[in-house]
Amino acid sequence: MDAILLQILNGLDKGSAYALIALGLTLIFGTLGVVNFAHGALFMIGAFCAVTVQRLLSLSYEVVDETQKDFLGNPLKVKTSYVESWFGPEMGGAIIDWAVPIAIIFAIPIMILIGFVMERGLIKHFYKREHADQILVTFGLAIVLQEVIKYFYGANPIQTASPEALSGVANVGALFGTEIFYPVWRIVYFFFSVVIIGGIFSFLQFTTFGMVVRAGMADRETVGLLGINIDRRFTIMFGIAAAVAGLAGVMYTPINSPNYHMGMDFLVLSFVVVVVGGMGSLPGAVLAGFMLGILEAFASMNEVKSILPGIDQIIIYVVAIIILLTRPRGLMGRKGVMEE
Amino acid sequence: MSKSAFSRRGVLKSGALAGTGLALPTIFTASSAAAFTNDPTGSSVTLGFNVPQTGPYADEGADELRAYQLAVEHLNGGGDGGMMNTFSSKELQGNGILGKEVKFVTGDTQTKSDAARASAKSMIEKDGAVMITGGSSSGVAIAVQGLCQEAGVIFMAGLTHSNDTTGKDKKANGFRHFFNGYMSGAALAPVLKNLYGTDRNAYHLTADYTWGWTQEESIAAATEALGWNTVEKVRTPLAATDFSSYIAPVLNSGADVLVLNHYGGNMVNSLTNAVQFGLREKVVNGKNFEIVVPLYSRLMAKGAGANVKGIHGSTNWHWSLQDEGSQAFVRSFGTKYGFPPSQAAHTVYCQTLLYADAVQRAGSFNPCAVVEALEDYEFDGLGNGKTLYRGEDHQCFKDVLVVRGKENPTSEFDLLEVVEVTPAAQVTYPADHPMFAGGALGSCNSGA
Amino acid sequence: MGILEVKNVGKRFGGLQALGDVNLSVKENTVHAIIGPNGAGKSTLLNCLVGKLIPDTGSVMFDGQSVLGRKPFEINQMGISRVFQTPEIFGDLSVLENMLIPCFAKRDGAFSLNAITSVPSEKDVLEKAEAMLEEMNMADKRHMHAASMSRGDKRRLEIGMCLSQEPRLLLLDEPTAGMARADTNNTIDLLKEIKEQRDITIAIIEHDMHVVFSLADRITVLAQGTPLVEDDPQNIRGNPKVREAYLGESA
Amino acid sequence: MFGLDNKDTRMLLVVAVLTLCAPFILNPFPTDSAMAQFNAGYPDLMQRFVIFGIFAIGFNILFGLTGYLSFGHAAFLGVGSYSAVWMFKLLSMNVVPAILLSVVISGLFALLIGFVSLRRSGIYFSILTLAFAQMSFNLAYSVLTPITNGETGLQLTLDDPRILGVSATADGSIPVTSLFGLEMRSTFEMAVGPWAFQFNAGYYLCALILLAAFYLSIRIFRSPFGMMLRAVKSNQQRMNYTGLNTKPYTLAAFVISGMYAGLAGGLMASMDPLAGAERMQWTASGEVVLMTILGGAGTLIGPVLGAGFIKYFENIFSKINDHVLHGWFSFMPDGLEDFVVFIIHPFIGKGWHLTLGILFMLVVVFLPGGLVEGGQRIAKWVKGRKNKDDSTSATKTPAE
Repeated sequence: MDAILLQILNGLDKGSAYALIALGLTLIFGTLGVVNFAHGALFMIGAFCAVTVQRLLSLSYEVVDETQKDFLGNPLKVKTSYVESWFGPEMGGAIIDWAVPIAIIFAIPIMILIGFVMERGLIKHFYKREHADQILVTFGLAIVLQEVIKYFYGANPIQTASPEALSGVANVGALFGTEIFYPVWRIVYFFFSVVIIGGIFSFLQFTTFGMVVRAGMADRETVGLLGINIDRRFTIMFGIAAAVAGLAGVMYTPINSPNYHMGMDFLVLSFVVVVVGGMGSLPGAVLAGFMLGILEAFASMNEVKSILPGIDQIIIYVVAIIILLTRPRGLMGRKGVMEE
Repeated sequence: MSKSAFSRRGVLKSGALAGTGLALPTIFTASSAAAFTNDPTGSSVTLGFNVPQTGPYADEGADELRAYQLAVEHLNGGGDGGMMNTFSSKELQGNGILGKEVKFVTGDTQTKSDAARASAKSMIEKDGAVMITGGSSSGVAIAVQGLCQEAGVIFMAGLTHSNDTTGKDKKANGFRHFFNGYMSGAALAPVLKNLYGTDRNAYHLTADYTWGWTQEESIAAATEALGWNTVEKVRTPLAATDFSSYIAPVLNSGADVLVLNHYGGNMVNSLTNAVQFGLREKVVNGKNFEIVVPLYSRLMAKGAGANVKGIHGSTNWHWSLQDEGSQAFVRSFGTKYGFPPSQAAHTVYCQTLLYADAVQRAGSFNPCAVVEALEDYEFDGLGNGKTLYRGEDHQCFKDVLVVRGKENPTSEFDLLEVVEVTPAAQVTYPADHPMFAGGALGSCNSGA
Repeated sequence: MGILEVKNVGKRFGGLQALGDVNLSVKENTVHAIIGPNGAGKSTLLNCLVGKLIPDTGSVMFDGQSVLGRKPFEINQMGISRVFQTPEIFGDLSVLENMLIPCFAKRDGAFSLNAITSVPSEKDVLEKAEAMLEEMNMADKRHMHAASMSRGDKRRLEIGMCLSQEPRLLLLDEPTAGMARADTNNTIDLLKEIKEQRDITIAIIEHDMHVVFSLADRITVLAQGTPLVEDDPQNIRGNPKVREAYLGESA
Repeated sequence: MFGLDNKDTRMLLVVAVLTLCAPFILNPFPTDSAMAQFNAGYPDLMQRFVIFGIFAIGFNILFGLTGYLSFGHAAFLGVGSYSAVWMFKLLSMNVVPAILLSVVISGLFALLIGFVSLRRSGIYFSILTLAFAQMSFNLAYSVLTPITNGETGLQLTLDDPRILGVSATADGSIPVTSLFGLEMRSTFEMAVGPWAFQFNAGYYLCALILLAAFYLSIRIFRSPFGMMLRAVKSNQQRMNYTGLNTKPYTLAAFVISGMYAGLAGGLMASMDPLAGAERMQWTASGEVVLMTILGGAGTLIGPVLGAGFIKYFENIFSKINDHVLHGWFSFMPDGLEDFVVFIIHPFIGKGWHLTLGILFMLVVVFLPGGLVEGGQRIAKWVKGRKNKDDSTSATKTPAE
């Protein structure tokens, strides 16, 4: 029983990353009709925002310490970070420790800006082009972004720890009267994603901006005829989608050390999630994200693997095939979106 | 049609010379007179450095490339000579190999068998490379080794840890300096016994491909010989990035040791996840829960950050070794690049030197002569103590290091500390050991 | 006995009764118009005839054979061609190719792996397509990109494509919807010509009374999913029930 | 000629001349010159050009004609490779049975996957094919290792039970692939002055098969069947209401293109008897999509150009390193040399991905029809310069 609860929890936690990426991808599909293969790269850039903030905070000056030797036998240069020297070791240390949450503040404007630049500079010229062209250009962009990051940060994963206070485990099982220990940061990630998803939905549901965008998703021409500048709103939506992907990336860094190809690793999966959810359906994307996360968690259980060896390798794809064959447009897809 | 295999650059060049010597361009057809593939007839010899430059192991590849360039510099008489000065063989003069200047070409394996073979082929066919070396994964090493065997050039493997490289997939033209899964197990077992006792329950998480399987087999066999019980062996998909769903069940399995048969990004993530789930603070069966990473890489350990602290594993070489050879290598590498070399850099540097030395001793670039010179060759001074290149399987037998993640690193390179240097005798196995059975070395191929 | 016999056809969408109990008989070589106000179930009925929808109850017989459960392409191969409200043509292909496709479909059936011969070498099909273009007065446009034609030309092409299959029943779904007066008149003339020159039965769904009364031999009025009345055009014109249900509000 | 009209015949002849003379054309620089780095005329790369050309031609029959974007075509290539290697292991080193088997097996595999995937269209179809291919890859890499040899890839060993042939040659090596005794790896070399040209038996086999494949693709494009496929892309609704069953058309196109992929896979294994699982990964499927779009989807020659373009970058640009750069610019003053090398450095060697990514973007932004459109523009520009008043070429014909 505990094992099952644990895997459900784990599935929700895995699913939150899928859901966040798929949500942004769907916003772009739904509003702009663009197949964005660079969306994974946005997730990756978000993660590297966290890496950068951490590095900036740890920027240090060097003092030569004659008493210690470095690996070549020369006197060791001891590094002290500026933050620590400004705020004192305690406060400074705490600031560095909280680098990831602090990075959120920086990541939001940066990601929105990147989104704007991408949309205005490149994507907008591809609205009327074939999906094949969109795939080629965004894929090219993804490679470029990835290689730029690799050029500056290398190919190896870079550890970016969560704040000390949030890095232990918590007994989630206490709620059910048992003992289930789960990493605090993963729980934080889950709630974070719930908040973001909720925020996006209420934004679309309750603001006039959101209503216009939703109308635009349903029928772009008519809304355009009403004299509403839908293009500008779509640009903003692209920025928001980029920010969602970026924030998902920032918060993901303590879970797994980021590297330059983490975006590509998530890309295929998030496309599967979006399609299983149904093209253009935001609730579908979120639902599919969590569902696939949970199924993946269950498939990796030993009890399941002993019956079906290798099932964890293919579970996502098996589920995708079954759903697409039984429900033609995914879980909650609309008719006619991306079908030709 | 001449019945030749692959291009013979040397012949081409002489042909080209003949052509330019005449007023009118003449057509020269290569004869099958060449003794072996890419016989270097000019004043230089070309080596092919085939390393991952894109993909997850690109940093390791870059470090290998640095070491190769350093080795070439030393062979050609540049720099401070590095380990050439400490190497037990004194044949190399610093004037290239057999008096020919050493040149090199580089390629990208992309950590894919196909791409690695394409790249190696282009070095052989286009650039006239007489030896191919490099790689940072076993699949690639085995694939390229097979190619070199067919092409009639020597392959000096880079970082490859699978038993199969010198086991069931061994080839006469291929040589491995790096250690392997069996050796990791043999070196780790006594240390683990001292640290954690003989009554332990181990849980294996294993990357689901051949390298992972051979390591899992090796480690499980070595620890079971100590009296440990293997609770579960779980295979994880190569593409997995989040191992949480594999880690979570460990808690309730009754295991008190987790063995992570992962490498590279997989290792970083699985270790990070394991620490995240608080495994290290657990007490199971009245004992502290422990994690073991049998194959350590400093470059990758960096990616796991503080999570490696106190975790044991094995490694081929580490820059903090105090022997003369290691120090000489670290000095020349560190001076040139500003940071210490990785084990990948070390092994490929050694391989280059060993190849050059073998050619020098054989007095020929002919692969069969080189094979003969390397087989059962004993040497010292390359940082791993006395080493034997065993003739039966072309595997080096040398000391293996057991290392531990350092608790208080003084710099970003100072992540591991050497706990024990397991002597070569302890990790040596008979050539017909069942874990290495199934293949045949075959006979050397010179491409003639 | 008509060529098309619709008996007791009913169709529900969830709680909505789209078709109640439709009976319809289309006589061979006549033009039969189906009219009715919006939401009367005209399109639903048409979709039931061509295999796009399967009615919940009743039967649809074409020339003595049931069409129910057959796919659209099978029904087409039986001899029913359909013209859409907005012209459905192959926009990316040339006009000639548009005409060739139904000609091949007529000759080779629903599927043929005819991958080795080249189109120009298929003289018989080519001649037939050219002749049909000639008949449609479109021969000069044969190399045009079909999508770049005017709506009237597209309609003409679509009708030509249907005719080239020599169907026994031609179904027209509001063929003049959204057309300018001149284009509408051209279309009426074209249909009249077809009616006179060919052995063909035409069923037409139409909103435009001008079109209906210029063409139809027989009219069925549909209201709220059931046929209100079926009669000759003159009688329909004078029928007070029809006036009340339909003409009163639109004429 | 060959049942083609003049234009197509001309194109076929051009392709024939280009492929048969490739050893000359691809080696324009003398062997010892600094520019020799850009020579691509060595057997392995030439083989890759034509093999991926075949792959892309086949893919284009599906994607270019019907518009169905398969994201799992690499699976057929992989299956073809595995079949061929198994044939070498079990039957004979002759490439003919291996290639035949690879075409048949991948055709059957395509029939199965196509039958299921073609129940959906658009992106749903793409994701279904992607899912099948990724499943194949993941299983080949792990659970199916006994059949595929997993990570390393399936390769020949010294103890293969070869029914028609020997397990190992007299001198203890693995026998090599051959066409009735003509070894695929045998290379005839010719030195003309400072140039060296290599004529490889395997390459010429691949080149002849490419020509046959290209010819067949022209015939398909120009046939009634090809026209039907374009009609499927244009308007499926109209197809259905014209008495045409679209499903067998798309399925036939899918199977044909799957067989092309299998043929490419079989050839790849015949040139180099190893079948790696990465051949089936989604990135490999993506690569053929990129090749086709980059060259010009729906055109005859485009996919071949796209394949050549990408493979050239992969194999030539990745091999340029700083050392080579310094060699090129050594004529410059030191400071300038270092500066130039510094500027170029990110784009070569390990940066070849970056260059490729930038080129993808440039091509798609400025040449919406791919490289073929680029060629057409140049041709038009040249023509325009010849007779400036000739501007009557407005009639839009389908791109070649």
